[in-house]
Amino acid sequence: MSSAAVVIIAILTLAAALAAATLQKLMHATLSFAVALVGVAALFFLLGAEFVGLVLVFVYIGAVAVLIVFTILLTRRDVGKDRAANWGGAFLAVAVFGGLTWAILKTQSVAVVAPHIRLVTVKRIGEALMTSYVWPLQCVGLLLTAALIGALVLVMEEKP
Amino acid sequence: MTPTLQLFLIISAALFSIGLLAALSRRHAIFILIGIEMMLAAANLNFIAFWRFSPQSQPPTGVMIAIFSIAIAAAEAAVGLALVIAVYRHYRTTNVDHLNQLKG
Amino acid sequence: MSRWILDHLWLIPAVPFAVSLVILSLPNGRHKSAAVLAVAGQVAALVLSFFAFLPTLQTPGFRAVQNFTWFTFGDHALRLGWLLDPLAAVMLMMITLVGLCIFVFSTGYMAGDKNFVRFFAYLSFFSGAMLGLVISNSLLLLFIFWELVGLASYLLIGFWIERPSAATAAKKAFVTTRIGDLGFFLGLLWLYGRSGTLLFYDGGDGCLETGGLNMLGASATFIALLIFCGAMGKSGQFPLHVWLPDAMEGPTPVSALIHAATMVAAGVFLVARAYPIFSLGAINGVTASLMVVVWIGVITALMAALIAIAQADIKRILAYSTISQLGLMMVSLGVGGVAAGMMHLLAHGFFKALLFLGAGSVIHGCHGEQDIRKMGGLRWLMPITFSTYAIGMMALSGVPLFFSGGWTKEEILHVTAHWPASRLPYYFLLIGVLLTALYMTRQIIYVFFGDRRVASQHAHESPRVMTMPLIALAICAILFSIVLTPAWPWLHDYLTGTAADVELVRLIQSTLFLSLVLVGAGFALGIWMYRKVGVQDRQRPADTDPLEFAQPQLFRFLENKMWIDELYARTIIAFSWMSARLSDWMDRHFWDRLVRGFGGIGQLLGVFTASIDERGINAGVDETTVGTRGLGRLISAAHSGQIQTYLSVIAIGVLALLLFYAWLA
Amino acid sequence: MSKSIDQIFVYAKHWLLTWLTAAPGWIIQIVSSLINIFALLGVFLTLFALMSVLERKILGRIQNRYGPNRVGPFGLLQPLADGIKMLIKEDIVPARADKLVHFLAPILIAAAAILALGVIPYGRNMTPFTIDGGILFFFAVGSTTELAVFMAGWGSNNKFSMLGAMRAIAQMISYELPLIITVLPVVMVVGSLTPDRIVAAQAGYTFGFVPRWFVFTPWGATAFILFFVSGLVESNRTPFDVPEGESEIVAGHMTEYSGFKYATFFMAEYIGMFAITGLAATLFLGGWHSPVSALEFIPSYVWFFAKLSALLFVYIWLRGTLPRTRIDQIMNFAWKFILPMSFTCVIAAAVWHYAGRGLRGWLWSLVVIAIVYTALSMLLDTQRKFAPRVYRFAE
Repeated sequence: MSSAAVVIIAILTLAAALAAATLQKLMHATLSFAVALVGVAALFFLLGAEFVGLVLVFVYIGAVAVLIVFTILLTRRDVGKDRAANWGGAFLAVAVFGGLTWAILKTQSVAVVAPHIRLVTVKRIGEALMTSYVWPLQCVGLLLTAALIGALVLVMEEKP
Repeated sequence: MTPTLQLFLIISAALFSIGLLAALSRRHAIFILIGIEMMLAAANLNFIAFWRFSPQSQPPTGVMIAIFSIAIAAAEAAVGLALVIAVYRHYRTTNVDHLNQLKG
Repeated sequence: MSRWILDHLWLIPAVPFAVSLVILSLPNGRHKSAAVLAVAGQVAALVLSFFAFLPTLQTPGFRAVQNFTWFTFGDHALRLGWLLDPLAAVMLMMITLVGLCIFVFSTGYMAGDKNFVRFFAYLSFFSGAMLGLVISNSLLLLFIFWELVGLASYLLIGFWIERPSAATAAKKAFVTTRIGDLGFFLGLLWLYGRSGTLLFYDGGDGCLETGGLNMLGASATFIALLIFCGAMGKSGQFPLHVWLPDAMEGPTPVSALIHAATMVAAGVFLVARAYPIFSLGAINGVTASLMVVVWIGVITALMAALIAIAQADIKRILAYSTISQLGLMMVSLGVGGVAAGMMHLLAHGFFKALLFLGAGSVIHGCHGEQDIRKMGGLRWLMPITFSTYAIGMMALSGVPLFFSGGWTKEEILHVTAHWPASRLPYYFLLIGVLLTALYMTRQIIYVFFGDRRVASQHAHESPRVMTMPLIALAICAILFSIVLTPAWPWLHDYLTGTAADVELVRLIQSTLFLSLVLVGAGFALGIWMYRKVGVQDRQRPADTDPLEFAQPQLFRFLENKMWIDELYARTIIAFSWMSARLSDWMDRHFWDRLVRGFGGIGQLLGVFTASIDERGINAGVDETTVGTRGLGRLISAAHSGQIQTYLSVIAIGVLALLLFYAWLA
Repeated sequence: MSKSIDQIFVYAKHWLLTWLTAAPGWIIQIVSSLINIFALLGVFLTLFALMSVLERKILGRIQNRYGPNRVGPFGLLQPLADGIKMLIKEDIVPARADKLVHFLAPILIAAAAILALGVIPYGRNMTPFTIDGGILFFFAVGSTTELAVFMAGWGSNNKFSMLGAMRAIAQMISYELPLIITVLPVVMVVGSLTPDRIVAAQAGYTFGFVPRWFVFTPWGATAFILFFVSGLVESNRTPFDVPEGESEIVAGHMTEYSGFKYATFFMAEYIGMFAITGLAATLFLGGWHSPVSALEFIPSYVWFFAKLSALLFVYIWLRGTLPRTRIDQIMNFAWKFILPMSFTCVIAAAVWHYAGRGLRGWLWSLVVIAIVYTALSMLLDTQRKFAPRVYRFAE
C-alpha cells in the first residue's frame, strides 16, 4: 500500500463523486456515482478488505445503480434541468468538510501507520458470520425481506 | 512512504461532504438518495480504515460492520427508490421542492 | 433413548401442546384429522413417558433434575426446572395411559358434536399442562401449569357453552379453585421470601432439601397450610369441594380425565411433592399442618360418601365418590403414608376413569339420560359396559385381593391405624369404606339390575371405539393390583426408593379381614336396602328411593348436599351481596348528597369567580392565545415540509457538535 | 517431459520476467500483469475469431448448407474479412443520442467481459489473477454488464434500444440469482471462493476411474444443468435471445450501433460466453483435470480448452435447433422452476455432506432432488403450456 496509489485512487473517486453531485443530467450523475463507488471499492482493496470491496461492487453496481437507472427510466418525464445550484447547501457541505478535516488533523492518535495484519480471508469472514454474527445476519436477512416486500407494496399498481 | 490513517479519514470526510452537497443542493429526489448512499460509503470507508489501522481483532469487526452496513444500504436504496416511484405516480414530480405538503 | 429423554423432558408436555395448537388451527369440519392428531400426540407422549419411566426402574430412588434460569433480576435469578423421579414417572405413565384411553373413547363419544375439533384441542392442551405439572421441578413452574390445568378445566366444563348450567358450573369451578389458588400463591411467595428458591431439588439447595428447609423455621407450618389451600381447591376438599359435582356439566370424557383421574389428583400430588415442607419438624410423624390435612381429609371423605348415597345423577354419584376418595388420599398423606396415598391415587386414576367412561357409555346408550332412577336392566343390553363397570365398582369399593383399589385402601387403613395422634380417623375411614360399598351397590342396582325403566327402553351397547378403552382400563384396574400387594409391594418400594422383595406372609393382615368384612357388609346392606328398587312396594311408590321412604328428612338433607351450597349462598355470598347493596345505598343517598352539597358550594364560588374571570383573566388569556398563535406560526415556518431544510439543520447540528468538541479541546 | 510441456507457459513468463530482476518491485508487478493480460487477450480474441466462423459453419451444417467457405482455406480467414469490413464501416451516432453514454457502453461491456476471464484457472498454475474471492469477483464484474446494457439502451435514445435493454436487464437479473445460487453448493462443499481451490478439490478418481468432478454427484449434475441454462440466458443466446430478437425489436440495445462499436458488442457477447462456460468447466467439470488418469500426460490447458470447446459446441448446437422463447416464458421459468431447483441444490449438497460424501450421501441427495423436482413439476401447471397467450398490457 503506497501513498501514491491511495492518492491517485482517492482523486479519481472524489472527482467522480463530485461529478455525481453536480452533473446536470441525472443519468450521467448516476454513472459517475457508480465510478465513485468502484473507487471506494479500490480503496477497500488497498486496505486489505477485498471481500468488502467485491461486495460493494456487486451490490452497488449490480443492484443499486441498476435500480437507480430504472427509477430514472420510470420517472423520465420529470428529468429536466435542475435549477441553479443551492449555495447554502454548498456552503454547509464545505463547512462540514472543513470542520471534519480540522478535527482529523488535530487528533494526533490517528496519524498512525497500518500495522502488519494477517490477511482477512473469505473463510474467516464466513466463520465470523456464522458464529458471533449469526444473529445480526438473521436480522439483516429479515430486514432485506421486509425491504423487498415494502418496496413491492410501494410500487404496486393500485387496483382500479 | 506508507499512508497514515489520517489520509483515509480525510478522503472519507471529503466523500461524506460531497454526499452532503448532493443531498443538500440538488432538487431531484434521486440525487438526494445518491448523496445519502455516498455518505454511507464514506462511513464504510471509515469503518474499514479504522479496522485496518488498529490492532488485529478476531472476528474482523470493522469488516463485519461494513458488510452489514452495505446490506442495510441496499435495503435503504430499494425502499427509497420505490418511494420515489410511488411519489412520482402520485404527484407527477420528483422535485422535492414541490413535495412540501407536510409543512406546518 | 432413555438418556436422551432425560435431557429433553420438556418434550413430553410440549408434544400435546403443539398438537393442541395445530388442532386449533384446523378448520371446524376436520373431525378425522383432529382426532388422529390428538390420539397421535397422546401416543407420542405415552412413548416418551415410557422412555422416561425406564431409567427410574433401574436405580431405586432415582432422581434427575434439569434446571435452567428463566430470567434474572439484580443478583437473583429465577430458576425453573424439570424433574424426573419415581413420583413423576408413575404420574406420567398414569396420565398418558388413562389419557390415551379417554382420547380414544372421546372420538366415539363426541362423534356427533359440532365442536369436535375444539374439544380435542382443549383436551390436548389439558394433557400437555397436566404432564408439565407433574415433571415441574419448581413450585412456580408447577403453579403455572396448575393454572393452565385450571384454565383447561374451565374451558372443558363450559364446553357446551350454549347451556347456561354449563357456563355457570365452569364459572363456579374457576372461582372456587381460584380461592384455593390464592392461598397457594401466597404460600409460594412466602416460601420464596424465606428460602430464596422455588426449585424443589437443586443439589442440596432446593426448597425441599435440607438447604432450603433449614431456612423456613416456624413459618413452615403456615406455608404448608397455604399450599394445602391450593390442594384443597383443586382436589375438592371440604369446604371447597362444591365445584366438583357441578363440573359434571362437562362432557363425560372430560369428567373422566380431568375431574376423576388426573387434575383433581393434582392436589394430592402437590401435597405429596411438597411433603418435606409439611413434615418439617415433625414429632413422632405429626405436625400441625399434617393434622389439618388429616382432619380435612376425614371430613371430606365421610361427608362426600354420605351425600353420594342420596344422589340420582349417575355422574354426580361418581363425583362425590371422587371427592370421598380424594379425602381418603389426603388422610393417608396426613398420617405419613405418602406412598400409600400415591398408590391409591394411581389406582383410583385407573378405576375412576373406567367408571366415568362406563357412565359415559351408559349415558350414550340411554340417549343422554343421566338420572339413574330412569334406567335399570341394562345388564343384558350393554354387557361389556356392565362387566367393566362392575370391575370398576368392585375396585372402588375396595374388594380385596383381585382389585387394585382393595390393596391400596387396605394400605391406607393400615397406616391410618398406626397414626400416633389419634385413632378417630381410622374409625371414620372404616365407616367411609362401608358407605362406599353401599352407594356403589345402590348405583349398580339402579342402573343395571331390575326392570327397564323410561330411559333404558331403547338402550344399546356403545360402539367398539368406546368399549375398547373400557376393556383396556378394566384390565389395567385388575392387573395394576399385581404391583400393589403387600406380598410384593413393588410400587410402594419403588416410590419410597427401596428394593422390593417377595414375602407372602404379609398378605395376611388384620386390615385385610376387616375390610373384607366391611365391604361385604356394605354390599349386603346395599342389596338388602335396594332389592326392590323400581318395584311397587306396599307402602312405597315406585319412583321413591328406599332410603327416602324410610328416612325422608335425612335423605332430603343428603340429597341437597348437606345444604352446603345453600349455606354458602346464605352466608358468604349473601354477605357480599349485602355489602354490595349497602355500598350502593351509601353511594346513592349519602355520598351523593355530600357531593352535591359540595357541588352547591362550588357553584356559588363559580358565580363569584366567573365575574372575575370575564373581566380580569379572560383578557389576559386572550392575549396569551394570540401570542402563542403567533409563536406557533413562527415555529411552523421552520417546519417547511422541505426535506432539504431538515437535512441542512442536521448538517448544522453536525457542525455545532464539531464546534462543541473543538471548544472542549 | 510432460511436466515441462504442461508448465511451458508458466516457464515462459518466468523467463520473460528474469530480464527485469533489477527493476523495482512495482514495475515487475505491472509487467507481470501486462503479460497475463496480453496472453489472455491474444488467446481469447483468437478464440473469438475462430468461434465466429466455426459457429457459422456448424449452423450451416445443421441447416444443411455449407456456411462460409470462400475466404482462405475452409473459409477460416472469414473473421479477418469481417473485421476489416467492420473497421471501415461508418460509425453512426444518432443526433439525439446521449453521446457520452452511447460511447461508453460498448467499452464497459467489453471490459467487464474480459475482466471476468481473469480469475479462471486455465491450467495448472495458470490463473491470471489469483484472488481470495475469485468467484465473487467474477460475479461482481459480471453484474456490471447489466449497467452497460442499460447505458447502451438509454444512450441510443431509441425505443427499440430501450425495450431491448429492459428485456435484457429483466432476464439477466432474474437469472443472475440462480446463477449465483447454483454456485453456492460447490462453494459450500469446497469451503472456498477461490477457483484454484475448487479445481484442486475435484482432483482424483473414485474407484480409480470416475473423476471426482462435481458434475458426477446428483446435486452437482443438477446445479450444472441449471448453471448452464442460466449462463445461456446471461449471455443472451438462443433460445433466450429475446433482448435482441431481430424479428421484433431490430437488434435490441445494439440497434443504434454500427461499425466497430457493434463489433465490440459482438465480441463482448462471445467473451462473456467463454467466461461463463469457463466457469462452468471450472466449477463442475473439474477445471483442467483430465477425465481419465491414463491421459494425465496431456497438458492441463488442453483439457481445459477441450471442455470449453465442448460446452461452446453445445451452445451452437442449441442455437441451431431451438426456437426463441417468449419473455414471459423465460421469466416464469426462472422464478418458478430454476430458482426453487437451485435452492434445492444447496440443500442437496448439504445433505450430501452430512451423509458422509459417500454413496449414502449420493443416494440421499438424489432423493432430495427427485422429490423437489417431482413436486415442482406437479405444481407447475403443465396443462396450459400451449394455451394462447393472454395479452394483458398491449390491448
